[in-house]
Amino acid sequence: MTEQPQLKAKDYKSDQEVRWCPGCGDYAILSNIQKAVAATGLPREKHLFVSGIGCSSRFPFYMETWGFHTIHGRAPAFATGAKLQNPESCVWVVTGDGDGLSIGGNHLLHLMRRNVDVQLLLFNNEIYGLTKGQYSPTSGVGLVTKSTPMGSIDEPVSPARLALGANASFFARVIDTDHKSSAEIYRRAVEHKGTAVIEILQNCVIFNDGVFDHITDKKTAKENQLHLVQGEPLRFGAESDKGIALVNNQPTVVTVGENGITEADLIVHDEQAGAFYGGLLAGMDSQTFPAPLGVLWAHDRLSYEQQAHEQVGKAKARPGAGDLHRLLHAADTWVVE
Amino acid sequence: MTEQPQLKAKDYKSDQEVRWCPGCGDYAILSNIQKAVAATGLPREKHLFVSGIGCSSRFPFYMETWGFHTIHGRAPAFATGAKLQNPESCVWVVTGDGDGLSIGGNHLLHLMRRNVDVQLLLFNNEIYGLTKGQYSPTSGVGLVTKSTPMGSIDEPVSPARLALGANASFFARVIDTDHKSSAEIYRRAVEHKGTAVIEILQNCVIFNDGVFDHITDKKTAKENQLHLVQGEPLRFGAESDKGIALVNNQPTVVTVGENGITEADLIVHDEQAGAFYGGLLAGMDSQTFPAPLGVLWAHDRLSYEQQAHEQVGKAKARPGAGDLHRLLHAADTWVVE
Amino acid sequence: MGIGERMTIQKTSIDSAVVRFAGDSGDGMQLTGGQFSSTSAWFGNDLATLPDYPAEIRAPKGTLFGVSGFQLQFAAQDIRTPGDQPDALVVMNPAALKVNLDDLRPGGVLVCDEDAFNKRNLQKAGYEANPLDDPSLKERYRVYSIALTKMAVNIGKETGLGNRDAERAKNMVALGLMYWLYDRPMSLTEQWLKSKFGRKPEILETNLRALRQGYAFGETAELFAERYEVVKQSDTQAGIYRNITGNQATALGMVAAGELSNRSVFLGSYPITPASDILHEMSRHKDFGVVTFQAEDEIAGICSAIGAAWAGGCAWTTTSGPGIALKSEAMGLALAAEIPMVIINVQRGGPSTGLPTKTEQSDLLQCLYGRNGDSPMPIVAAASPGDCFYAAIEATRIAQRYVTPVILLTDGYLANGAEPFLIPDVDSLPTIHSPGYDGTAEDYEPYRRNDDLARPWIAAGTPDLHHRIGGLERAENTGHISYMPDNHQRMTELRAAKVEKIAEDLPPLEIVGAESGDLLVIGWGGTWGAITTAVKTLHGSGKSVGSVHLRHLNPLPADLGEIIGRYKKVVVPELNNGQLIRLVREKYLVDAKGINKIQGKPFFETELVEKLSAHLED
Amino acid sequence: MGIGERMTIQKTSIDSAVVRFAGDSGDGMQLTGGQFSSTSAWFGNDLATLPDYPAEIRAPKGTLFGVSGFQLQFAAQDIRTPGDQPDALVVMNPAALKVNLDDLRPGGVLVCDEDAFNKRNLQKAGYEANPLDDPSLKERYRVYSIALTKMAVNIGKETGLGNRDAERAKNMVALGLMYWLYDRPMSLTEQWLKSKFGRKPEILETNLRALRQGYAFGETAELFAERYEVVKQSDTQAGIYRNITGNQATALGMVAAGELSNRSVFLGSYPITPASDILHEMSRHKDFGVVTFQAEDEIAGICSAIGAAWAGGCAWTTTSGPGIALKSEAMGLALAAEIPMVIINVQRGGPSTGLPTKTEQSDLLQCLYGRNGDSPMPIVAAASPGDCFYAAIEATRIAQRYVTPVILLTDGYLANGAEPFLIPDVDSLPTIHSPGYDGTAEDYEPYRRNDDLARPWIAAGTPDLHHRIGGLERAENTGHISYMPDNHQRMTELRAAKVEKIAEDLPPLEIVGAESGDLLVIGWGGTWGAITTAVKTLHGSGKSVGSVHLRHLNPLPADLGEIIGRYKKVVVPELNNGQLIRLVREKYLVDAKGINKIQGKPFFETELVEKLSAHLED
Ligand SMILES: Cc1ncc(C[n+]2csc(CCOP(=O)(O)OP(=O)(O)O)c2C)c(N)n1
Ligand SMILES: Cc1ncc(C[n+]2csc(CCOP(=O)(O)OP(=O)(O)O)c2C)c(N)n1
Ligand code: SF4
Ligand code: SF4
Ligand SMILES: [Mg+2]
Ligand SMILES: [Mg+2]
Repeated sequence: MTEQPQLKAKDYKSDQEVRWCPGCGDYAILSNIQKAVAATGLPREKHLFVSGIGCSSRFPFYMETWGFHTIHGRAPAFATGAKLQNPESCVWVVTGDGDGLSIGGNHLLHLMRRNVDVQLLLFNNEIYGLTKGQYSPTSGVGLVTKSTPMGSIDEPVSPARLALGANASFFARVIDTDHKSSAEIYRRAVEHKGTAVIEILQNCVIFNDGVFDHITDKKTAKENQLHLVQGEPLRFGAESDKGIALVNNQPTVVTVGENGITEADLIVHDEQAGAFYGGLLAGMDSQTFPAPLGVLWAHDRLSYEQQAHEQVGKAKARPGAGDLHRLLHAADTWVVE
Repeated sequence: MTEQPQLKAKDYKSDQEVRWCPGCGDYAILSNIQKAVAATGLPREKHLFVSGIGCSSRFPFYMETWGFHTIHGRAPAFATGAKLQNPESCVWVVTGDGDGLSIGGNHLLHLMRRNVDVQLLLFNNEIYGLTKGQYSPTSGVGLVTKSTPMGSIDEPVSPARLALGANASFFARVIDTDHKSSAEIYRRAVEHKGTAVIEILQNCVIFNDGVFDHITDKKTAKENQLHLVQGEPLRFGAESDKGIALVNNQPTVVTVGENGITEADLIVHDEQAGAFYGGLLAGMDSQTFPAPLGVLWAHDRLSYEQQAHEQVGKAKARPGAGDLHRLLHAADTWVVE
Repeated sequence: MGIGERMTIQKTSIDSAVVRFAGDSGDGMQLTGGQFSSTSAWFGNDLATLPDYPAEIRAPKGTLFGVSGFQLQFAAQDIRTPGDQPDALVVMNPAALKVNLDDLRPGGVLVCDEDAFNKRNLQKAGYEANPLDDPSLKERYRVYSIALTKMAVNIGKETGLGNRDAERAKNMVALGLMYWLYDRPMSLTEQWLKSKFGRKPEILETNLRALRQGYAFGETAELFAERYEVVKQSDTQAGIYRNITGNQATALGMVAAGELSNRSVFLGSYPITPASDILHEMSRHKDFGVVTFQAEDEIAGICSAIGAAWAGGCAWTTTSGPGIALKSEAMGLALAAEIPMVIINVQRGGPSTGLPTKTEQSDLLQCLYGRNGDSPMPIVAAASPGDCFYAAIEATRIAQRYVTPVILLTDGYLANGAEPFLIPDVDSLPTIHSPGYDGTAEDYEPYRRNDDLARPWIAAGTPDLHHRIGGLERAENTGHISYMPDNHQRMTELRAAKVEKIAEDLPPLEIVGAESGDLLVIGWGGTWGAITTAVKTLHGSGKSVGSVHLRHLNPLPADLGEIIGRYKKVVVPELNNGQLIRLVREKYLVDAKGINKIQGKPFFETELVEKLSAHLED
Repeated sequence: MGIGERMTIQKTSIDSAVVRFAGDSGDGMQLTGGQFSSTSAWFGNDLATLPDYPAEIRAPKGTLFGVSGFQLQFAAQDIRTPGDQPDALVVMNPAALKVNLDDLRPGGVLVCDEDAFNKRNLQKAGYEANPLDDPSLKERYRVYSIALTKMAVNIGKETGLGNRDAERAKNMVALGLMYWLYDRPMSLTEQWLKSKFGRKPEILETNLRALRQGYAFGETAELFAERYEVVKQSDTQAGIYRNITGNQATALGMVAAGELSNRSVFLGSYPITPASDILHEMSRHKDFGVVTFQAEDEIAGICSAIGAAWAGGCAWTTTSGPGIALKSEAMGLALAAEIPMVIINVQRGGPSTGLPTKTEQSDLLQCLYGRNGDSPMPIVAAASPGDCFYAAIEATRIAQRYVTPVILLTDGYLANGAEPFLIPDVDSLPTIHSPGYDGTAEDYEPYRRNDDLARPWIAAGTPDLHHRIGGLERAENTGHISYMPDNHQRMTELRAAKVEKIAEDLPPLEIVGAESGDLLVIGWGGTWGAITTAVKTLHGSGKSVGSVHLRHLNPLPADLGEIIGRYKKVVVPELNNGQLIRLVREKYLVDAKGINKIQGKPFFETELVEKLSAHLED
């Protein structure tokens, strides 16, 4: 084992040529993650990147860490095994909206409820990139794609709502190219003990270009982005005068200063508030509300591998534990002479 | 085709011997469904029962209707194909907590979001019955089973929360032996155009006996059951003096008449209120709250097969539609003489 | 000699006996049979058992499909199967009689609980009249119609146990009677009852009395003309023995393999009959550092195991046929990426859900070929319940030495069947090695191969040697993604060659019976006992017949071809519609013939003797 | 004759030519090749095409792995393959040169866009020096280094199109040049450009001019010593033709099968390369009542199709190898319950994710055996792109007549390759029948069989005939759940017999070349063209060699054994590590030899001729 000097983002670049389309949002994510990984201060070998199949899932090849490009949709299961086997490692799961929510939806669901301590990067481009442009479970109704010439009729999955439904302990949302928020969110995700789901709004320039423009467009960003800050009220807008309040028990966009609304009426962001508040954020549809960005919720609960190894530890502490001779004889035995 | 006289529940009993353990909650469900099917007034052949694998999934064999006992976890997918092919039929999906939420979780999720018009009966006994008693995704933390001798460490899935996360359009909860509520709920489910999920609290006498006693026990039922009635406030308790109100933006159990609480403070049940209110009901954990029973929510949205066939209808209306000769020639052609 | 006449009771010494207990799922037949087995084993007989139970958990009382059975053979000499036809059959109700009677040897002992032969039960079993009243029954068998239930209920009256609970002790009455009939000691069962019902004194007392009363009944009722004695086995290898089922032995082998390879054991699994008991058993061995993960499905089960193996664990996944189908895509990844781990398939009757609680050997071809692309994978199969222990170790040895996924095949018959198991000395077990790497990080290439054609197995997380792997074709040595035509050809051939190379290291096949001659019988898996016994019988009677048993199905042993060449004919008996036979014909171009039983049941020795004789005469 | 000397241009008439276009994924090579193909087809040549593109969507410019290629052969007579080595190669950058140069026939024409041979691109392709400056290149090939990009940019200046957009028209310059070189008309491409860019006049104008300028350049630049002429095919069957890819033909066959069986078509599928285009194509045929369902995964894809077939639809699922692995459990249910439907596997390079965009024939064994239990399923394989149409109809015919799931095998080469397709008269297509039931409801039994051993196929929802089916073993005739030993044996044998029975109804095999003699070549699937051509060549040169092509892989045709007997040797060429050969050896006990190419590419005729000759000489 060599000495481990403090590593920089570039030390996490592998020697493999990056093979995404020019202009793909994945490049920005790669660069942000390389920085985030460097920021952990952990040596390279402590990072395990596990992915499924898709453009996004090529990610591990570009990281100078351990990497496993597995099969379509199953990355959470591989990661669960790896983390149980090696609980000291820092495990990252890389998946796409097709990989993670279509074929892999169930594994994602069970990963989240079990709360295995991994960072799950969900590259959401609302399309199947690698297979050249079919609609995905997050695609909007009406989207015309190769497989939906008359428009998609499937109600899209909301990753946040699904994560809430599965009782995920941490959920954040970030824009691919938002370097500043990325640094903070990935740091928080690494610190979180349990499954940290990060939905990354990722632009696919080839098959779904501009699908997040209504959120990411610099001109309207202030109106359409709701940056969540712990302990601060839910405020947004070019003038920062808009906010979210409960009106008749329903979350509603209000303007501070209008209709007698004051800052005190606004809901205050509390990552730990629980499922009810999480539902409020997750349920904010993009027609009516700005897009909540940042950490939507972060609850503490024991991680899966920790509990599993606690049981192992307890069992090992029993007298006579782990003795193969004893185990083989642990039954009614008889002697033949 | 024979004449169809008005059929009774017994007309839906098949000639196959029922093979559940004596005392199993499945018997009550079978009898309630036979009644519900009779109440639809539809001829037998209009009912298609599709199930996965599990004790509960043997259900179709006992129904004098069309039935398909498929493979583990995949019933929603079979049902989707059958309903798309035969949209006139009344399709029922029968599944268990293992079949539907473990191996089949993803299909269930996608069925719900797509809103295929089926009734989905989720027999939840919080255990794997047929494989003789391993814990299931709905089993409580700490449950000691054959595969968890030191107690389960998996956070359970809440069917209601998951359904909400998947944007299911209809969700109801009922107790296996509650004949009265069953009749009403199954009727509502059949009427609902879209995926109607019914979680049935089902007692497995062999491997998880009494797991719902805290809810079903007659003695404490009034304290622990919250019967939902459209347009009525959320009230419960032996004296019917308890209710649910929003206190500091959090759902809370209150007593009418105490601390200045009046009936007007109680939340009024509205099946159509939307995801936010659905989250309130779905998030009511059993330590703090009574169990909401009845129809938790019922939203109208177009069913999947309806939209699919609308597209087909539109395409068929185009001039020259459906002509094989024309299709084969629809390209650059040339003639060899 | 007419039945029912009073006479003095003779004790006949016999070499072996086959006993079957049958009743409702709730009648405790598996327990009763288990006790009889343990006692016989402890007494010093060789034995083999065959439980047979319905797919329903507790089918409604009295129904035909609810009948649960347990058969065992015990003997004064080496035996390998639970026997063909029972010499004695105990039936607790009419349904059990109906389902089992045909199997009883003509002239055999039939014990019935006459209290259960009431109208309702007779009707459920589809009897129009009470068969016990049918004189032909008594002509063909020695029938003892006894009020087992009443005896139990009466005991309950004495001990203060209610009728319903007391009634349950009727199986102990039956067991006591059988102990008497075969001259077995009751002490082991008495001990077991005490440990089981220690905290419920009435139940304990009722059961103890029921057991003794059954025994006494045999002694005093003067119904029986004969009783039997099966003496201790004399030619047994010395050592400490225990009784073991195939699933138990598999689990112990898995724990042992972890210890022998000095790696912590990981099992990712999803419950499925008849494999679930391995998961149950393993979940109780956390004291060895064993981590069991009950996954959301079979796919997650194997993927978690591959993930754990990638991170250096001694990893397993367990399942049965339909689960293998689901795992096949991930199995392809494990073999493409070359990850060592073992996939255990406890085979059951197929296709599809098939006969979930019955045995079959019909997944061999699936295991050989059930993956996309050219995807060779080593296969090991266990021969007997106890052999599952060694087969699990052997599968691990291959997986870790050659850095490849390996399939271990057992089946429902082995899994639930039991036999005495000579407990090995831990130090006598082989140690398990895997290729590592001790060069510099700069020189390291994750797919550079050693003489075995194996790549180094370096746990993810190891410093300095980090690299990326995956299912896209990998360049030779470096493992980088490669779409190059020649590389793919070479890698495909290397993967095949690596598996073929395992054959170089396998021990020579053992031939049972004639070393050459008229007929070679080739068997594999759980039919070892029946085939070996049948071939010994035939050979003993002067026939020119020999057999080999394949523990390794892929690659086939190097000497098989040469051995085949020594015989005029080749026959392959299998519990399927012909699977191994395809390999034998294809590889050795020999016109092998099959004996195919597809009934969810093991071979009978007698049927094999008969069918092999026919082949000999052809 | 030295290259580069000035001379008058000769036009040589040749029988056939092979041309390959290669460049970056973004260079439009697939389009360019497609245009050359359409023009050649329309002109009256026979032709076959082979696209070859990377697994990445748009790999970064200039990289080796980003190279996309399109090869075609066009001829004055019947041809069956896209040709071995190109006679002319167009490369748009250094990477394309590097990847493709080895394939170019010695002395062949090499056209390079010299503008792309800049430092950056050379470096990306791993060239230390500009290969165009290497004199040895010019010794081996006729090199034309032309400023294609500059020509396009200059045109843009005239039409007012910006540099970046204009640059893209460089492929049209290249196409125009090749049209000149092979004396093809430009009119079809001009029309196509007009319909494509009708709304963008500058782009249209630029492309039109680029095309014409390329043509004129050939004429005027006096660089070329020769040009070629491939005359119309004279021996072609009369009729109306279109160009068709295998995936298109498959989709059209699926639509046709629905019409011919008078059932609405249902496709449940999940996207996967190289099968996705079938889903895309089918989703555009809703006017035939086709319902396409893009499922959440492969399992849901097949399960929805089984559900639709249960409800009476003409149901399909489409996928590639890894998807078959996932579908295998459900395939077992379809065959156990006996549900008619077709599973299409467009094979690609394996194992695991393997070589997703490359062709291979390595899923035959998976398709035969990749399910738990004894689970026979009929398999049909298409021989050429156009044949996919008929193969889809044939698969449906078997599925519906025998009431069974059927597998249809195509592969990446067939799927993306194209050839002229004689459009059939719709009335000439066969009608497709399935067994129904017209007795009384009382007499109805869902698993009672007809002479084909097929059960009736009654759509779920049909009045009075409702019943329950499933994957647990079914009793003969009634279909009720049955765990009875004899029933299971019988049902297993019946399922096998039903599939075997299909052979009785297959047409006799056609032999190409010698009807008996030294060597029989047995092929299947997409290698038909290469094998047939090679065998004809050998036979034409007096060798005693014949070939048969298997359209049906399960069951094998009834006359195959007899035909094998007529030859001294048997060779089985396959694009895998030996799969059909196992069946042939096992069934006919003949020492067949394999020719195995596992490079993600089809066979070359020349390599087959060479390898078959070696076998002839052995
Ligand atoms: C078992 C299997 N099914 C299907 C595929 C084909 N496939 C590869 S990636 C993909 C979808 C990728 O979409 P997404 O996860 O959104 O990734 P993106 O390419 O958009 O980043 C599909 C369907 C596959 N490789 N394996
Ligand atoms: C592919 C596959 N995996 C596993 C099984 C074994 N299996 C049958 S039912 C079942 C779980 C059933 O649990 P649940 O759905 O809760 O039904 P219950 O028996 O409790 O009604 C399992 C694991 C199977 N039949 N097929
Ligand atoms: S197809 Fe889309 S997601 Fe994939 S690499 Fe290209 S731009 Fe990125
Ligand atoms: S095991 Fe449980 S769920 Fe299954 S039939 Fe018995 S009581 Fe019912
Ligand atoms: Mg995507
Ligand atoms: Mg259950």
